Amino acid sequence: MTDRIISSSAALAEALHEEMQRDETIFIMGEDLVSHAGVFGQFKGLPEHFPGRIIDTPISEACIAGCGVGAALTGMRPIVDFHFSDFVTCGMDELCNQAAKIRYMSGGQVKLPVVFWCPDGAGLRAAAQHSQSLESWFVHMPGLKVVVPSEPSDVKGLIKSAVRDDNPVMFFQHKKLFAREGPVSEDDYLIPLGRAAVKKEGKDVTLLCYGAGYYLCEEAAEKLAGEKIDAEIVDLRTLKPLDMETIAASIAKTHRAVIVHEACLTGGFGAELAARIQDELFDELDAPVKRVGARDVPIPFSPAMEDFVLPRADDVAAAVHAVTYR
Amino acid sequence: MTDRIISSSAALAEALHEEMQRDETIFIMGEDLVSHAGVFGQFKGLPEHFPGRIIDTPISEACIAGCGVGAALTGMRPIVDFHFSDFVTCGMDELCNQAAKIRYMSGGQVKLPVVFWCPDGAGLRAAAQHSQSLESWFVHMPGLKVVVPSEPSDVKGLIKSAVRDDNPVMFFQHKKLFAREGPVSEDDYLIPLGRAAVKKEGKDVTLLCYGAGYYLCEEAAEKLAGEKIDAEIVDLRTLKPLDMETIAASIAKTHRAVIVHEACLTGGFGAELAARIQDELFDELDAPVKRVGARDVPIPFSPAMEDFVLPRADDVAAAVHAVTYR
Amino acid sequence: MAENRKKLLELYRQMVTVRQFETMAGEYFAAGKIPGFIHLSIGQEASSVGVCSCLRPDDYVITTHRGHGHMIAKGADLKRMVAELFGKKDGYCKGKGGSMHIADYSIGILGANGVVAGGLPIITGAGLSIKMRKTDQVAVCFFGDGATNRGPVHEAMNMASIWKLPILFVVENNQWASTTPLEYACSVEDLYVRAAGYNIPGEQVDGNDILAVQKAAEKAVIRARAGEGPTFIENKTYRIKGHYEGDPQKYRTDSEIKKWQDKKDPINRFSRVLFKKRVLSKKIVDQIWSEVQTALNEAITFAENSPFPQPEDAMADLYINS
Amino acid sequence: MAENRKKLLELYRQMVTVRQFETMAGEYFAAGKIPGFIHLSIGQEASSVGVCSCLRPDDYVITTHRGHGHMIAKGADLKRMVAELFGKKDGYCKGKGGSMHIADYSIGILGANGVVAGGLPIITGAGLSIKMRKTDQVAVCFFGDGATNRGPVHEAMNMASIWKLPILFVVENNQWASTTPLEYACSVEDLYVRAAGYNIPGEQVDGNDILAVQKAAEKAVIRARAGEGPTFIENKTYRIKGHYEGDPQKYRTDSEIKKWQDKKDPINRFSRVLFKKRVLSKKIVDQIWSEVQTALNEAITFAENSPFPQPEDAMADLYINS
Ligand SMILES: Cc1ncc(C[n+]2csc(CCOP(=O)(O)OP(=O)(O)O)c2C)c(N)n1
Ligand SMILES: Cc1ncc(C[n+]2csc(CCOP(=O)(O)OP(=O)(O)O)c2C)c(N)n1
Ligand SMILES: [Mg+2]
Ligand SMILES: [Mg+2]
Repeated sequence: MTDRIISSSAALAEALHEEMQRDETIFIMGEDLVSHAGVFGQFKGLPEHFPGRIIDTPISEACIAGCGVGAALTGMRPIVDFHFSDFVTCGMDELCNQAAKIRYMSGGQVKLPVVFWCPDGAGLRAAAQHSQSLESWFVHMPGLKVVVPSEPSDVKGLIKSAVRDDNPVMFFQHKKLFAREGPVSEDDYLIPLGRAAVKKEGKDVTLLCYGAGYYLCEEAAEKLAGEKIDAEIVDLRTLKPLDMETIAASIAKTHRAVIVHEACLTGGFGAELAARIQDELFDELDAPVKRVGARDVPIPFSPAMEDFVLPRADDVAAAVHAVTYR
Repeated sequence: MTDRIISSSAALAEALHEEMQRDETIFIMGEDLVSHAGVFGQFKGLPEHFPGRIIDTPISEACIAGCGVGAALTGMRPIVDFHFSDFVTCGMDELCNQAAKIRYMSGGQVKLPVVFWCPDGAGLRAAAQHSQSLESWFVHMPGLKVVVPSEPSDVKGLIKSAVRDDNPVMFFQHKKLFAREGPVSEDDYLIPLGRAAVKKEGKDVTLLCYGAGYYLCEEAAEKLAGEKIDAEIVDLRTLKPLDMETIAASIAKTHRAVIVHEACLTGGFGAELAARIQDELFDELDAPVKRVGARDVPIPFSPAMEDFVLPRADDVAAAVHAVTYR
Repeated sequence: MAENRKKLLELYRQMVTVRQFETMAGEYFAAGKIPGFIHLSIGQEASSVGVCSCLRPDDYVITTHRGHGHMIAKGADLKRMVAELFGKKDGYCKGKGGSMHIADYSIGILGANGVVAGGLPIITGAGLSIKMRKTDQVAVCFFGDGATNRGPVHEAMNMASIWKLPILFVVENNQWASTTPLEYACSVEDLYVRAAGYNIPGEQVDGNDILAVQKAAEKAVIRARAGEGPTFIENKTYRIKGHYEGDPQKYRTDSEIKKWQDKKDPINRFSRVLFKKRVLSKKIVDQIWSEVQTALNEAITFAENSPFPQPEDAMADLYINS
Repeated sequence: MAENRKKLLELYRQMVTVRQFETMAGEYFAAGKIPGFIHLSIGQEASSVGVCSCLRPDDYVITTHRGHGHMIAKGADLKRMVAELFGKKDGYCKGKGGSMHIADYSIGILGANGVVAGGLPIITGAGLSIKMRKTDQVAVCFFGDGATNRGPVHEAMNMASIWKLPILFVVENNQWASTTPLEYACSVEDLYVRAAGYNIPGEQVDGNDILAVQKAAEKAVIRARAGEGPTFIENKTYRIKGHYEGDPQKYRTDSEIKKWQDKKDPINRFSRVLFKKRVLSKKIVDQIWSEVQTALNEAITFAENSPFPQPEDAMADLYINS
């Protein structure tokens, strides 16, 4: 079938519509979902089509997350909306001590098909408590899968796989990308968790990214092309499981890698990735793996400061220069 | 003055005794502290000496952590006992959205002298919810300092610095190390946060470690000495701020590094450290930086499985072989 | 009448089973056969058995770190329980969970929990799931007096109430949370009064009187199955053993413990009732205790004979392929 | 009498200041001068001003995402407030916080909070600190009806009660939490009933009647200073504007909003009282509104003239050297 140009929000709503139609055990719960179809309008159409299956909750993040666990253990496939990813802090026990561990602690008796859907990221002048990107915490928590799509087509294919997965999945979408459009197939397609996409082929350097980082790489790659630097862009899409194969293949070709994410640099996912690459692909590398991420401060409110803290395409280009200089 | 051979628990209690004597705004709060001097007996003598300044609380981790924040903002220097580090999950908002950010969000109006004291680590057959090492989460949270001592003398010098620090400090001590003894000076000494210690000089490989990882390195270094591999041991002691200078000096000498921690490998602090080393010291390295950590599963209950999951001195030696082979 | 007699005897047998299981666990722990730490429910048998006696196999139960009694009362297999405590391969969790994480999902036990109050948000999800699936199951969450001061309890009670979920919140108020007495940590003396803050019926029950517990639970179960919403039951009881095996218990006196033994002991109390009703006799008592002991011995033999897991088994059971 | 008159006029002036500040903020937000999002407290002025009128400068206040009114009522500088909303260097937080994190620690404002109910554990710590330092300060935490369903509220109320901390828990029950009505999300109609579950005196107050609010707060402050412990005050009021500026408000009708305007408006109500008492006259009203407007204009000019922070200023103020 044909592709349409639609937003990430529309892609999300479409995918969930299809999945909820297919499987009546799927439902969505969270704060302020019904009246505005989610706080970002991300569930447009769903409240009308699936009355009783989009559930408003009190402001009780710990219990909301725990409800996801309890419902998943008893035959449902809940999607838990965390409102803002910053508030995972209010449900960390339910996410990390319960959801992540219950199957393992039980010796594999049960499955936990639950998606924790978390809108994250900065750039909205929303300040320190509404702007974080916390995916790396969950990469450090065995038992969880971690998905961070960038383009609308990824959103559709990945949320479907996440919803069908029998394990707890953390699903992060950047708030500033909801309105961003791209081609999305009308097909009922899945993108398997754990498969990266080479979104632009190139031979000089590998840009490894996910979520909002992808668009920075796209922009940087265009600039670099003007300087005759041919960047390959690998959109990881899933951080756990991680597609090391695709990463390795790219670096075997380019011998240089730059990792880009919006989360603050220290302890971000780039750390894990850089550590693995320099270990597993040591002999392939002609330069150190560089990381681009937000500066290590909370996100400040005032625009010029916020912009200064966040990574830009120029930072990506500068990192590329640093690794291609050698 | 002279050194005595005392346990980490005794070193902690002694240091806190001295500090509480010196500064009457210091107090300790948490669950089950008074009657048994802490759940591991780690505050021995303090309840008797400082009545009213060791405070038992209800089981309310979020509020206990928040109390630390509120008391620190209003003239006190609280030490918050988290009972088991696994339960930081129940106070993550107070730690990461409040304690870490308040000074910054206020434009530097206030200081937050609070220590969050967290006993962590595995090996006690305590299973998945009482055995974690979660320090890397906090390294990824600007605004917090992170301290993880190993030997009793470090415990004493570091807890004193942590208590005197005007910033929120996460202080992790391994449960299995409380009883472990070592020489501790009677002096009133401080170990500054952010200074690593070269605990054994060596020329062939740098072992970077902290907390329980230190003892694995000590054991491994002894074995390696038998094979004529001369390992240098750098005990980081503080993960944030990080003493890159000492690390760099050591690697400039050995050209090889192995990082050792008990936290599970993926997304652990070793990731950040390896990423930085391969970037900042690329030309110094003759081999990839290797990481040793727990396997990426929750901690299982049954002894043979738990032992299998945790890193051992042999794993350290194997990693050293891998980097010295080249 | 014969039917009723049978039921009463079954209650008695269950309580004895819990008591003997816990006694055995304490002994094997002391002997070094059980790794880690264990929390025993001796003295609290009327609560676990009384509540679970009102449940169907397809009802859900979430328990705590002190969960052996709830497991047994819900119908768990003693063999696999002992094997789990021993860390053996044939244990319920293949040795991955131990006492604190024991679970049997096939009989509706949605797990023990090492996190105090960790079960309350999960039971709320189970209740919601029942409501969405339109069955008449009920979901029971046991928790301690200490747990009542944690935030998730508040969130769960509110949510269960607004949605009228079929849940029994059962506090086992044994008056101590580790070293901390209820009267210090809790702003109210009687926990059931908090239920009013959620528009949930709350009741305090003599938690050492199994028939009183059963009566309260029965009423709550009927209410839940009828779609009328949750109930809060406070079973007032007492923990006879230390918080964990090996607890030095500096926080309380022997005489306090004594007060709750003998006459107040839930098994003794129930047997007095049954003797009076002529349901029990010395002979039947001996028979039951010895049958239970036999079953327990079999379970121990089973567990002893079960192999330890292989070290590498640690890597299994994390993710399910889907 | 003259003293009292002065006090009443001061209350009126404060309410007008909050109202005009919020109105101004709404306009400047719409004009693109205020980045991010802002939550206005129009219609709730009796609560902020009434409570804070009972406080001393050294008392503590923690507010919420809807905190401008509390700041002003506690005595904050309008200039630095506007500058902060504009993201300017001379703002209270040097532009790092914005509306949602505005704070003035020098007057005891321990911060606004972007996390719903985030202030409650912190105020508990402030209360504990007061008790340990043996002063007679009090600590006030404002929070919304929506916030009452979060766990930390429960933990804080219990802890404040067992230690008899000098705290006022002030719920501003404006009947909506973003798009969600109280009657849906909350298991009780009247929030003050929950106080009984913590052995804390609880009172529901007509939150649009400033004198009623003041009276309740006064009583609570006296109790707190006397070391008798916390009080829970529910100010029943209504949020006139959207949850945030720009809120499409599909969740409620205009007619519902109308019901709370005009006659029920807290400023109108208070002015009717003051007119009756002959404390206010048309002339004084005009004078106050224009004086406030002048002060506000000055604040705006100050803020407009203040420079934006340098981008690199983002790197300052995280850690303090010690
Ligand atoms: C969140 C959390 N905090 C603290 C602990 C440590 N802990 C384990 S049991 C316990 C006491 C629990 O008391 P109660 O709820 O009354 O249950 P009881 O042990 O009396 O059955 C504590 C503090 C924990 N496991 N989880
Ligand atoms: C922990 C948390 N959950 C959700 C939100 C998003 N949020 C911001 S304000 C709000 C509604 C708050 O309602 P209420 O407490 O009644 O205060 P009001 O806005 O009415 O003043 C919500 C859900 C948040 N900021 N923090
Ligand atoms: Mg108890
Ligand atoms: Mg409200």
